[in-house]
Amino acid sequence: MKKVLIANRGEIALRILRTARELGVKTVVVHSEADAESLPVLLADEAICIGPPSPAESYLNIPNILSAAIVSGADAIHPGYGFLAENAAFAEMVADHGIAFIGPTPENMKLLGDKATARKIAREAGVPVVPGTDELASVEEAKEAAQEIGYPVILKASAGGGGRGMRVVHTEEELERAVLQAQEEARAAFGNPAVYIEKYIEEPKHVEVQVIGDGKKVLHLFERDCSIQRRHQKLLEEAPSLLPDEVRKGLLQSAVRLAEHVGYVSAGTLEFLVDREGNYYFIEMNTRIQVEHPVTEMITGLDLIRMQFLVAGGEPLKLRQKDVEQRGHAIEVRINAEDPEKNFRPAIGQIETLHWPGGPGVRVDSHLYAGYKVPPYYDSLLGKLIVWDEDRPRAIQRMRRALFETVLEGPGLRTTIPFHKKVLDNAFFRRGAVYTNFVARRMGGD
Amino acid sequence: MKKVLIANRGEIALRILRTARELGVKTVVVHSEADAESLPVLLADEAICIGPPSPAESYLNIPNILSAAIVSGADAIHPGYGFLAENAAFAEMVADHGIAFIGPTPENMKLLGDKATARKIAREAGVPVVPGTDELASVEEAKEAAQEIGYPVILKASAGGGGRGMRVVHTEEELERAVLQAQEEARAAFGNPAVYIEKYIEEPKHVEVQVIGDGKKVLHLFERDCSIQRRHQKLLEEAPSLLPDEVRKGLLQSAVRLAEHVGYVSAGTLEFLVDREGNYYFIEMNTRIQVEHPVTEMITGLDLIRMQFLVAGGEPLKLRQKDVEQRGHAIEVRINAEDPEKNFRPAIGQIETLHWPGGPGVRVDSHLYAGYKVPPYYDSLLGKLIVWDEDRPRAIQRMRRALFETVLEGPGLRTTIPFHKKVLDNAFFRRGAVYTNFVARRMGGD
Amino acid sequence: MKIREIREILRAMEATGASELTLETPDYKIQIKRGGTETPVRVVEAVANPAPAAAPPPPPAPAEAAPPEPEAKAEQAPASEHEDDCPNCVVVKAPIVGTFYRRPAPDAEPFVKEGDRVEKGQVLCIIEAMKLFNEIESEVSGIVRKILVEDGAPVEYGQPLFLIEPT
Amino acid sequence: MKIREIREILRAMEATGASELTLETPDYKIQIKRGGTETPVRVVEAVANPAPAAAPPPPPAPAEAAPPEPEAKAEQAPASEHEDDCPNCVVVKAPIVGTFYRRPAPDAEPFVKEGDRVEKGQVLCIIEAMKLFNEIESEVSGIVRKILVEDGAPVEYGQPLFLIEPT
Repeated sequence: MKKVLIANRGEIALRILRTARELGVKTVVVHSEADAESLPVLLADEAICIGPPSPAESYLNIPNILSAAIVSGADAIHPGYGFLAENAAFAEMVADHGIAFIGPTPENMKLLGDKATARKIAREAGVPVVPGTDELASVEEAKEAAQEIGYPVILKASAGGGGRGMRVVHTEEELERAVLQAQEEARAAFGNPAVYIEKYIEEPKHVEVQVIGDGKKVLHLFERDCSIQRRHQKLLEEAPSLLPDEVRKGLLQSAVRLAEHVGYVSAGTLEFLVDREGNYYFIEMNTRIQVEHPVTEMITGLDLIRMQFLVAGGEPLKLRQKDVEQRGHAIEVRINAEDPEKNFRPAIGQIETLHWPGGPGVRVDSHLYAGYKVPPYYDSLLGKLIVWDEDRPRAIQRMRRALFETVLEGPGLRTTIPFHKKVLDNAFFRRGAVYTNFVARRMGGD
Repeated sequence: MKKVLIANRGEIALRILRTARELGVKTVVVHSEADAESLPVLLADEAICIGPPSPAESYLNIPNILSAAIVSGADAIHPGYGFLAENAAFAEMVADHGIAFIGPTPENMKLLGDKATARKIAREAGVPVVPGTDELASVEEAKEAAQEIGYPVILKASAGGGGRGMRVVHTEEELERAVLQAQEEARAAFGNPAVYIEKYIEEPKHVEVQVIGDGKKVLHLFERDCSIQRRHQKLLEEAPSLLPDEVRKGLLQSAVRLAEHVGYVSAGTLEFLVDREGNYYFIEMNTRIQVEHPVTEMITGLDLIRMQFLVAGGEPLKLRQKDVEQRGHAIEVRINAEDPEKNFRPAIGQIETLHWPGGPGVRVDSHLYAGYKVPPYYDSLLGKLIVWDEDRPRAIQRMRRALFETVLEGPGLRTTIPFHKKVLDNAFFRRGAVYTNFVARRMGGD
Repeated sequence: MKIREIREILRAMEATGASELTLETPDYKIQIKRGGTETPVRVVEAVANPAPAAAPPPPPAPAEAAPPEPEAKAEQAPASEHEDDCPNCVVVKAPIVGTFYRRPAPDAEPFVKEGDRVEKGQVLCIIEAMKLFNEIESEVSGIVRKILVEDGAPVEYGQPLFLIEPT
Repeated sequence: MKIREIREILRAMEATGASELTLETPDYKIQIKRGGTETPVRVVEAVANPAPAAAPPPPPAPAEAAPPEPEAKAEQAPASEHEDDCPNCVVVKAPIVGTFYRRPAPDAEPFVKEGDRVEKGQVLCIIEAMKLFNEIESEVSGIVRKILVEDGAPVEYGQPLFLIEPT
């Protein structure tokens, strides 16, 4: 591998560029017109404009991205996360052009990209999924299913999403009315009355397992707790989780089993919900590198992007599972250009004053520079601040210290830093009482 | 410990402040008039001006520093490095005022602060020192000594320093004339003709062992190679060294033995010269935290300043030697405001553009901020860039990448960054062929 | 900036009879006018980013070892740069990424040469992208004043290819 | 930006005959025009950075949770600040760090009060440092116009203690 095309932007483009440089691989950064002055573009060996600001015409523009790879002579493409990262058709086209795709195989993506198929595969691999039904034909069927699953259950619209049409049911008495109402809501909202039932998991932790495979074997790199979310958007992640040892062990083994079942290649993440009793349920797999991968890097000392490069270059994983060691505790906060005081609405602008923290155990992954204008066309992630220390209480103290040092100012700019400071000061958070509705419950959010 | 007075400036003041904040200890930063706008002052809970810019009237002004501690109610003082860090009288006065001195005991300093006494103690502890004599009474005595030590030997002026009056002698035939000439030079240079003989160590490595003690036990935290020096000024440090395992083991044990011999308290460093055959000789001990302590922190995961705080607070070291593990390889470069093209002459100014590197394995310890005016009264250290990776070749690649990202510009400002880039590109350095005259020999320096 | 410094500047201006001064540093911008009754208002723009002169368009191969100097880079303005050569010209830009070809076949004549007259809709060049040959047509009728890209060179999205002076 | 500083700029402009001044820093923008019938003064505090421009002399207890806003801090100018209150006064500053005492003993009269006349060499106060009581003498003869520090308060090096108007 001599030259990699980075088909992404922002901090992840910079992250990939850094590893490529360390590996001695030349970099081609493709970018929209809005990102011509971005840090990855400025640091790249080559930069190629692939379209106007709109993502559909630039970062999702497959013909222009492939052409850029061809004219620049790139022999590999790293898609980062988002955009084309989980697009099996793109991965296939890249391979058809004799270019290495730094990520899973198109087959991996097809098998795991669809939630329903992924659930099926999980069952095949003997990995627990949230118990549930297909579309319900009748109220009777619903009653039988709920009986089997056990109350409380949640009704969800088949065509739904974003919480609409959902309805938690605690007893059989409530069920009939709830089904009828849910169907009505689903019809109104999505034009399709079909609903299904799932077990309702109260106060679940969102725990995900990082894996890496080379097509022959799969290693887990321990897990991350990403329960601090707002409207399903992760805000703060940490590793390891606070799960009891035996639960952790089962979770990690399940993840490896599932990934091995499909001959998984490259880095991937298996997401689970864990209930208060320590039961875990597979939800879905992300077939890409993730925003929060640095916390895993901090506790394992491994460079996940480097491993992706090596696997894509055809090198089998030299590491054995027992060589993968975890040490200490890591926390990442996402610094978004959003105003936590105003319901997290985007608040972007030019970066006038920028001062990142330093010192022991502090890592900054950000594409910002003083004077950079944050373009309004893409996500609001300004950067990630990651800390490591010997244990969780110390890591929390270190993160508080690091945030105290951080200055990120500009006209109109607001960030999630004040929100993170509050989370870190929260007594429930500090003693590890986190679950996916923590923000809504404890932070007065929604 | 509730409140610490930081009796230093620049990056080490900031380093101490960071750990204090993480420990929940309030900070009082004392400063000269020239440092009123420095980052540690701006970040401190309290700041007290203790004098005009001149170090003798501010950072060495014991009465004002002690008064500042008293009026602010500080219950501990951290001296950093340099200034008063190794001043036993100061440490004694601090203790006399009922304030904890975060560093070794005055007795430790007295025993180890003087090179001759330290050599004596080393011999008592069975730690090898560079073989040598006291002042020579005659040429005959010189001949006998040289015979015993073994050629080559080096003649040094008792009153000397800085290389003047030194003379390497390879055979007995040359000795008589050399002694007479050396005496003549010593008389001319220092007004004192006395000379002594030491074994001449060719191409030695400068390897130092980091230790920490609590008065009862001493742990080593492995060693650092600091051979990349220019005129005895360290420029680049790394850990671990490339010494063969058996040599390392002996070195580490010797260091612990010596430190235990004096009941050493707090962090300290024992410096050794190691010759090409792997013989090591104790030179001196630095009874303080050192500039290059971060490389040790990176490979051990320990926070040395935190350990200093805990020991000074009376906590015995909980760690056992076998718990101290090393992992990977770390390199630190010192970014000084010096022009490597112009014989490293100081080239300070205002920091106009500042952009530090980030990403995996990169740590920045610097008190700079954009707009900061580097005062001309103190040392030229602008900051330290430290990287960690799984092994030395990868750490070198990572440091090259990190330096590539770094922007540090301002009118009149020059830094040692171009020099470090050259060292990292040097084939001898890359294969580990480093020794104290590496810069002179391989970098066209002096 | 300190009051003392402002006072000094004012004094120096008085002493030397200077009538106007503008000073811009990363930290501040100051503008002073002395004397006269006329006081033209000049509003100063945002100070954080005193963007200097325009840099040439970066792609496709900026210097490898160049450190990031974000603040030193101004907006890319490839179009206006080329417009300078021919203020009345229309700039034909690459609508896709690919390889620029001036001829329909290696041994054929170029579609157009500098000085040629072209009609609206006439093919100016081909951009090959993923084995597809995309003909790029002129949007105007006029004279080809300048061809900005070498035959066979890679072009990025929006890269100026031709300057055509409409007639 | 403080009113006092604006006043100083205005005075300096008047003294040097400057007609217009614009100053922009990350914290504020000020635009001043002189002459004619109107002299509009416009100070715009930057929204992003509501921190006051000039910080009071820091010790002994600045806000704990304040983030570093290096650019937002102006030079400390305690001397000139106090000079404003009495432009002709001599500022007596603390030559050492310690505790400021106005009396030789807790039940004694103060060495000096505001309005008192003092002679050169007369003791103005005591600064206790490490159990030593250091008498601070006046360098001039004159009237004590202002005592700037509370009895028993800690003082840092260079901190203004008294304003004395020489007579």
